[in-house]
Amino acid sequence: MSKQISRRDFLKLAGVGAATTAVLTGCGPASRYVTREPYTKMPEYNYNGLSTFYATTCRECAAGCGLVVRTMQGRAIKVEGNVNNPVNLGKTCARGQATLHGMYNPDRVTDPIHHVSRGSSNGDKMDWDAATQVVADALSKNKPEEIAFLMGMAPDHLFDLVTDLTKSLGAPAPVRFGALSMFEARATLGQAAKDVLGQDGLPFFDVAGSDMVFSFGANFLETWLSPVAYTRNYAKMRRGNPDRRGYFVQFEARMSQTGINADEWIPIVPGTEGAVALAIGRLVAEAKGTSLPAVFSGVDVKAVAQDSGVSVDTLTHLAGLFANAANALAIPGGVALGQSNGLQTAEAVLALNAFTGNFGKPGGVYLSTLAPLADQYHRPANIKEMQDFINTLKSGSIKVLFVHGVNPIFELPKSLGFADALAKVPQVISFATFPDETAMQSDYVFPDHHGLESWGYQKVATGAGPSVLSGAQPVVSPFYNTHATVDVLLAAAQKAGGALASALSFKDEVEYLQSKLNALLTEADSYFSAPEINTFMADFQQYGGWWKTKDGLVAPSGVDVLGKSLKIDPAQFNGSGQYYLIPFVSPVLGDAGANKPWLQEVPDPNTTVTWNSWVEINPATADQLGIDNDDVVLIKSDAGSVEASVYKYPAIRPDTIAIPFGQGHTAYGRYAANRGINPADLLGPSLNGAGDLAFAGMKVSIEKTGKKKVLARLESIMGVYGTPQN
Amino acid sequence: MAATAKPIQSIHAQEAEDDLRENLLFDPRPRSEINSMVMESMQTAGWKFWAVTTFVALFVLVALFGVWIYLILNGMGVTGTDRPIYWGVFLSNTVFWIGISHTGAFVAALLRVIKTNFHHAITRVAEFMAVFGIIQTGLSVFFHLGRVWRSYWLIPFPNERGLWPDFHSPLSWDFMAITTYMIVSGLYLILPLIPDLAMLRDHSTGWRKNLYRILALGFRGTEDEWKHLRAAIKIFSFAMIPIMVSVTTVVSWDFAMATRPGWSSTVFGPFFVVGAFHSGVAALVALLALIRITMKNMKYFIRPETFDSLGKLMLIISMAWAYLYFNDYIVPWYGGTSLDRLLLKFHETGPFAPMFYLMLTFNAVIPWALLWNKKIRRSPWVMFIIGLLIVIGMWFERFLIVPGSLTISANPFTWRIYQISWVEVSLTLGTVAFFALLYLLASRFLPFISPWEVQEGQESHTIRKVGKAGLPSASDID
Amino acid sequence: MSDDGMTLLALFQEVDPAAEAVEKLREMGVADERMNVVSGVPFKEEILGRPRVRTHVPMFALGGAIAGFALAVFLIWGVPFLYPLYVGGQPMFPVPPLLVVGFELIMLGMLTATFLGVFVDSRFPSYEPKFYVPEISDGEIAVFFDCPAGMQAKFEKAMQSLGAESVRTVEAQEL
Amino acid sequence: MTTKTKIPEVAVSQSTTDQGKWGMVIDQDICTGCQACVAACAMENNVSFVGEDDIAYGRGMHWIRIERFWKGDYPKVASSYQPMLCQQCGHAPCEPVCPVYAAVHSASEDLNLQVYNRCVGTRYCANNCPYQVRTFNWRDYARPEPLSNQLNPDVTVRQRGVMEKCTFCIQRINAVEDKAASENRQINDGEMLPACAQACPADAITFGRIDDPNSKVSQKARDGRGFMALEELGTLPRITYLKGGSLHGSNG
Repeated sequence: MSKQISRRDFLKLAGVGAATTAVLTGCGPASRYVTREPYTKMPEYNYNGLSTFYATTCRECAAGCGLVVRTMQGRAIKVEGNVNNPVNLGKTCARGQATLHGMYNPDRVTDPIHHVSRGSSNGDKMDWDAATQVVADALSKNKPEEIAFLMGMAPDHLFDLVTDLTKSLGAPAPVRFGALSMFEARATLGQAAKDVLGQDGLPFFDVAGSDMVFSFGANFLETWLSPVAYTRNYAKMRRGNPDRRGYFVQFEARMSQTGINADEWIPIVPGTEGAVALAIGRLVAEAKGTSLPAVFSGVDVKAVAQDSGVSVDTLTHLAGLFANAANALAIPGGVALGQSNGLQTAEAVLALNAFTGNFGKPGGVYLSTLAPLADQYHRPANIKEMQDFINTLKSGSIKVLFVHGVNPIFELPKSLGFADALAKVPQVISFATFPDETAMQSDYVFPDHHGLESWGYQKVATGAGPSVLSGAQPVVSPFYNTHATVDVLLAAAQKAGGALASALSFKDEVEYLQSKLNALLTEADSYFSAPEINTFMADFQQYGGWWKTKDGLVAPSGVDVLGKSLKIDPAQFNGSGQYYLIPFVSPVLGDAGANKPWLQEVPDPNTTVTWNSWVEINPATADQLGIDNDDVVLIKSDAGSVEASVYKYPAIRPDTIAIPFGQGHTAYGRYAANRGINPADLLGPSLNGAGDLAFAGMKVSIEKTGKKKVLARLESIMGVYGTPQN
Repeated sequence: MAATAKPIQSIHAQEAEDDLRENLLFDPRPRSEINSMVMESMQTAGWKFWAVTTFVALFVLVALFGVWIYLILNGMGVTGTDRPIYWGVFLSNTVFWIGISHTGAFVAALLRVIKTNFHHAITRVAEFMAVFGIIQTGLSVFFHLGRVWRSYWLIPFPNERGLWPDFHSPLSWDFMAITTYMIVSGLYLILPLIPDLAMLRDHSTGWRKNLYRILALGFRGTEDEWKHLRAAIKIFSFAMIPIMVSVTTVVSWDFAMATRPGWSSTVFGPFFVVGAFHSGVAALVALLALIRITMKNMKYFIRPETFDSLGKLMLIISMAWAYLYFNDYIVPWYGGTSLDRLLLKFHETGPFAPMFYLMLTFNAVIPWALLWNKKIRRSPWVMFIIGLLIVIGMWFERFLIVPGSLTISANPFTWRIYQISWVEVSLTLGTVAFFALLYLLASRFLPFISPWEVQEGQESHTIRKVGKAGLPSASDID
Repeated sequence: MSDDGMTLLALFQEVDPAAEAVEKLREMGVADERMNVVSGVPFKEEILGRPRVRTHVPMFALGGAIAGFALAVFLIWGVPFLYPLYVGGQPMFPVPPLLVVGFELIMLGMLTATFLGVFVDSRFPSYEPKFYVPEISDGEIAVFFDCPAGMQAKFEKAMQSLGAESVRTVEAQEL
Repeated sequence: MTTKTKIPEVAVSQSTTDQGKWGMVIDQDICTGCQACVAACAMENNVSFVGEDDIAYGRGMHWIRIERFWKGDYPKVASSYQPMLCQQCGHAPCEPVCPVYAAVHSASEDLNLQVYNRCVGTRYCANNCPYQVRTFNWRDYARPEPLSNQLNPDVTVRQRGVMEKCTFCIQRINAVEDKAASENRQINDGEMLPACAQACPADAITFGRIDDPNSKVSQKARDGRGFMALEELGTLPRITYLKGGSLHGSNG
């Protein structure tokens, strides 16, 4: 274990003994040292053996949970939640805990490299001046409309900088995309909120205050929108009120981790969620004896029961529950919206809420608080906008593409053809921290710091009552020769000169941050106030962000949806196979957790499988097809085919199969590469009403391949399922 | 000894007498002839013997010590053990070898104590089996330890940090019991050997003479020496019987003390003792048959008569074993917890089912079907086969008890099924080869037959004429 | 044996003539201490009419047993006293483990002491010259006795008359 | 023989109390099975990852795992999550069977201790544990550089051949006790949190002094829904589980 420590490591490990660890910022001639503020007022010297805690923000997903990282002698040891941050109130999820296995991952991009040829893993190292020059030339030498930025959903301060940069340059605005937003169908939620709640924005479902939650496909305890916040609220719903225990029903074809926590699981035919919601609305109206609103009038309960596979008396039983509940709440989510009729489903479910009049009430539907520094909620691009972006790339009009914080080759379905579009772009510059697929296909990789080594802020879109800006500061000095992308862009802007230089005349990232944070000095009822920016910046770093003390949830004005007649057209499924396909985001890996060894080792909650992908098939169907556990089957859809090991999963409809998303990388480090399969290969380009991908709208065929691949389960098949098999 | 044609009326008497002559003790030879026969069996070794010995020695070097070092360097991960099967083949080997080893000493001691008329030729082979078997037991225990380079902490020696082993643990009792048995069986081999070494000292030349002169410790055979020696052998013989029972019981308590379904049963003590005896006698019979076939002059010492008597013993013991196995089976079957019953069903229908049924046939069905017949009992070849089958059957039984029963633990989430790994197969065969190697080497240096005991037996057994028939009479001459 | 006369050896094939010879020698005035019967096979003293030999081996055995039990008591009750660690639900000074380890160590003590007893009693290992002839291990019974000076012929004749195979003077020789 | 000073804090007479000192309550009704505790425990206690083949053969090193059993058949199939970790039993079956005092009971903390450097790897303790929550270092599992930077300096890194298990984050208990002692005050209720309790988004894991009747964990343990895993074996576990509602179908 004790490796001979190189001199450079020794310096790092010894931890610079300055009062508070000083950090070199910027990389141009004007670089200067900026002191960091430890989390609580620690003794001013860094004892050996005493750990120092720094507050920062988790960048494993876009929820923006606050973290407090314990460091000792310049090494980050343990990540904990930031108790004061209203998003997670001191708690973290599995991905947040494993973020250190990302920072200290053995396969990180260590230096700026220039790929001799795209796709080849060898690239010759460059120094940062040359790298900045490349970026400067790309910005100055190309015409503004020939420059394109493709960003991930975090961090927001980089997105704001790129927005300012493109505005001052006159280039098209940066496009934001994330696989999580694709599987959560955020555009559909936003559009439905506009149609039903009267305002564009991300709805916030107050699960904590509700005593009857009907969730139509929303996996809000896994990776949906802000998982830690929703898990906290779920716990409040169950045990928050001593004399009332919330009741929770989940409507989905495949029982997800959220489904296992439900009191009742309704195995519904995919695509019929909207119809079922309307049927329940009608039955609730009949149960309450009020007049039947127009929106529910056109629905025939028997026909809905026939299509959806949910018997009439179950529907009446559910309607009874919904009617008698004090604060009933219906949530449209994930799989339900990933159908061709996804938008109508969302509107039908929101109509159900409108009927019980729980808009803007505890246990009802709100619009998420507007984040600080944000004029209005900017949602990430939906698949329609991504298709347009891909077409512009294909048209060859884009000469240089900058990519940061997103891995579209892996995250986007292959049928959209992003890879070929990338080939058409003469120069691709990636700022990836890890050697993922898109970084491998780019000409240059100028690696950004890891999330815990960088500055910044994240505007919290949803999950917290008050308006929250989660702040980030480096908890350790950067481990490799990486530079913050904001610094690189600022330096490039100076080199490029002209309007760009004058618009972005910030010495370094911290000064840029301070220019943004200036606006918050004068905000009313803020968590801490400071007379001027330097004191504010110190508190901002020490508390790990800035947030208001009072809730800012917006009570929706509501459009008279009950008067409208809402027709749910049956969901279209393309593909000749006879099984519905449910791709779901792995609750453990999320969209980018595959390269962290300990995340691969953490078992999937439902199947306890680790380190690989699997396909869940109902045991009855499997027996019919003569398939057994660990048999490898070929799954074919219109768009492609994959091979995966079978897991006979008892809680899934016989006509449905499910595959987790998160594995199947071809690059991205030793723990992720060539492990498992990517269900996105099966998805076609069909969209739903709001421009989101109808990812659950595929029908696939299953064929035996005769091969066998043992799944690494933590459970024992014999102990849990009774068959004497290992 | 084909019976020659005789007049009818006295045929019975003569036939009876010829049968009697079958027994070694009633077919005496002069001591010098016995000595030379034993010496000859020790010294003559063709190239075939040395070829086999070197092959076995090489196999032991590679398959035992080489693979053991590989195991130590790579950790227990290379074996088939996992959660919840923390004890694998090495533990069942330990129980298997301690069974064979114990019966060696037990047979030698018991038959001496009850003064049978067939043990005189076979006590030395049995004592060798005891010593060589306990060496394999020790090895198997060390294979099984996760950090074998720290296992000296099991020894209760005073050290500067005042750390002592925990004697609440059955493993500490085990350590005590196996060490005791190792020392005691060694001494029990040496004591009767001293007179034979004196004989060898007198009859050999060159480097052998010097070797035996040193080993014989100056023994002459004066009355004092014989008196002390025979007193000691009497004490040893009486003490070995309870030791054998206690050490096997302590080994069985490693399993009986654990709160695992299938293990925590009160019948494990006697069950393991009888199991040890069953496999031991079978192994002894197989060894004797092998020695009789391969070594010179052994046909005179190891006779069909010996196999006949041992065969009867095997029949009785296999019934006892079957009884105790049934006892250990019916109690959980009838009143056990659901896990116990599931374990029984797992044995009968799970992946180890063939091994389960083979065990029953080898250990009980075959012995009962064959060993009642005198002709079968007297033929060394058939007895060799039956012995070998019982030894294999008992190994299966130990395999089913240790890794076979660990599949079902109190927590169903962690049940796994044991898969043996090449490392364990290699080390198991390694111990068998090492056992054989020790025998091969011993046959060159130490007599397999104890001439003084044979002569002593022959002197104290004569044929007395009663009426027309010659009847065996035994006098308590020694 | 004695230093003034010489030591004679009479070899016999069978037990009975040997017993007669011992009887005869005793009559001819050879004291029991002066005589020594060495045989390849153990014979009880009464068979050869020899005085009873006292052996201390059982005493050694008893001493060894007590030492073993003392060690067991130290291990089972002394160790928890020296290194007091509480282990799940078990009393600090248990009795049953004492019986188990006690029996083992009693047996160990007894049998090792017995073994040592044989060595001590027979004064093994001793490699100085002794009265011995190789034929003994071939089943002969050898009677060594001191013969006062000049009486050698008389003894020889007596022995041959009783069927001794050979009678000769013998010196202590390396074994 | 130099005179050895007796270890003062170990009083031979003090046996473990039946109810114990440190304890935990896990509310299965709000545990959503999100595995945050599994990841947090591994990061805090330097637990090594073993890779696909060793997990497939049942050699996971997880100190805490979420167990999921099914009840009923499709479509009326239900399940629930039960986090399973070392119960720090009062009468631990794993302690008496260790021949080298590697599995012992701490008289001062009333916890089941696993002494890594004393263990010789007989694995009898793991055999005897009814909950099967002890994990064994079958090999020296690789930890490629620079992952070793993340190692927690307060927790030993274990070698192959050594048994390990959940210790209720004994390093945190010691740190909190030292802090309280240096400020000569009692430990406040809730000040000591193991890594799993601190990370659990649903706050399903409550930890504290179960010998103090008005600590949060004692009050929760007295909840009508409380039960102990395999209580009938008499191992006196220190973890009380609160039965989840969903296993009983409708809300009554």
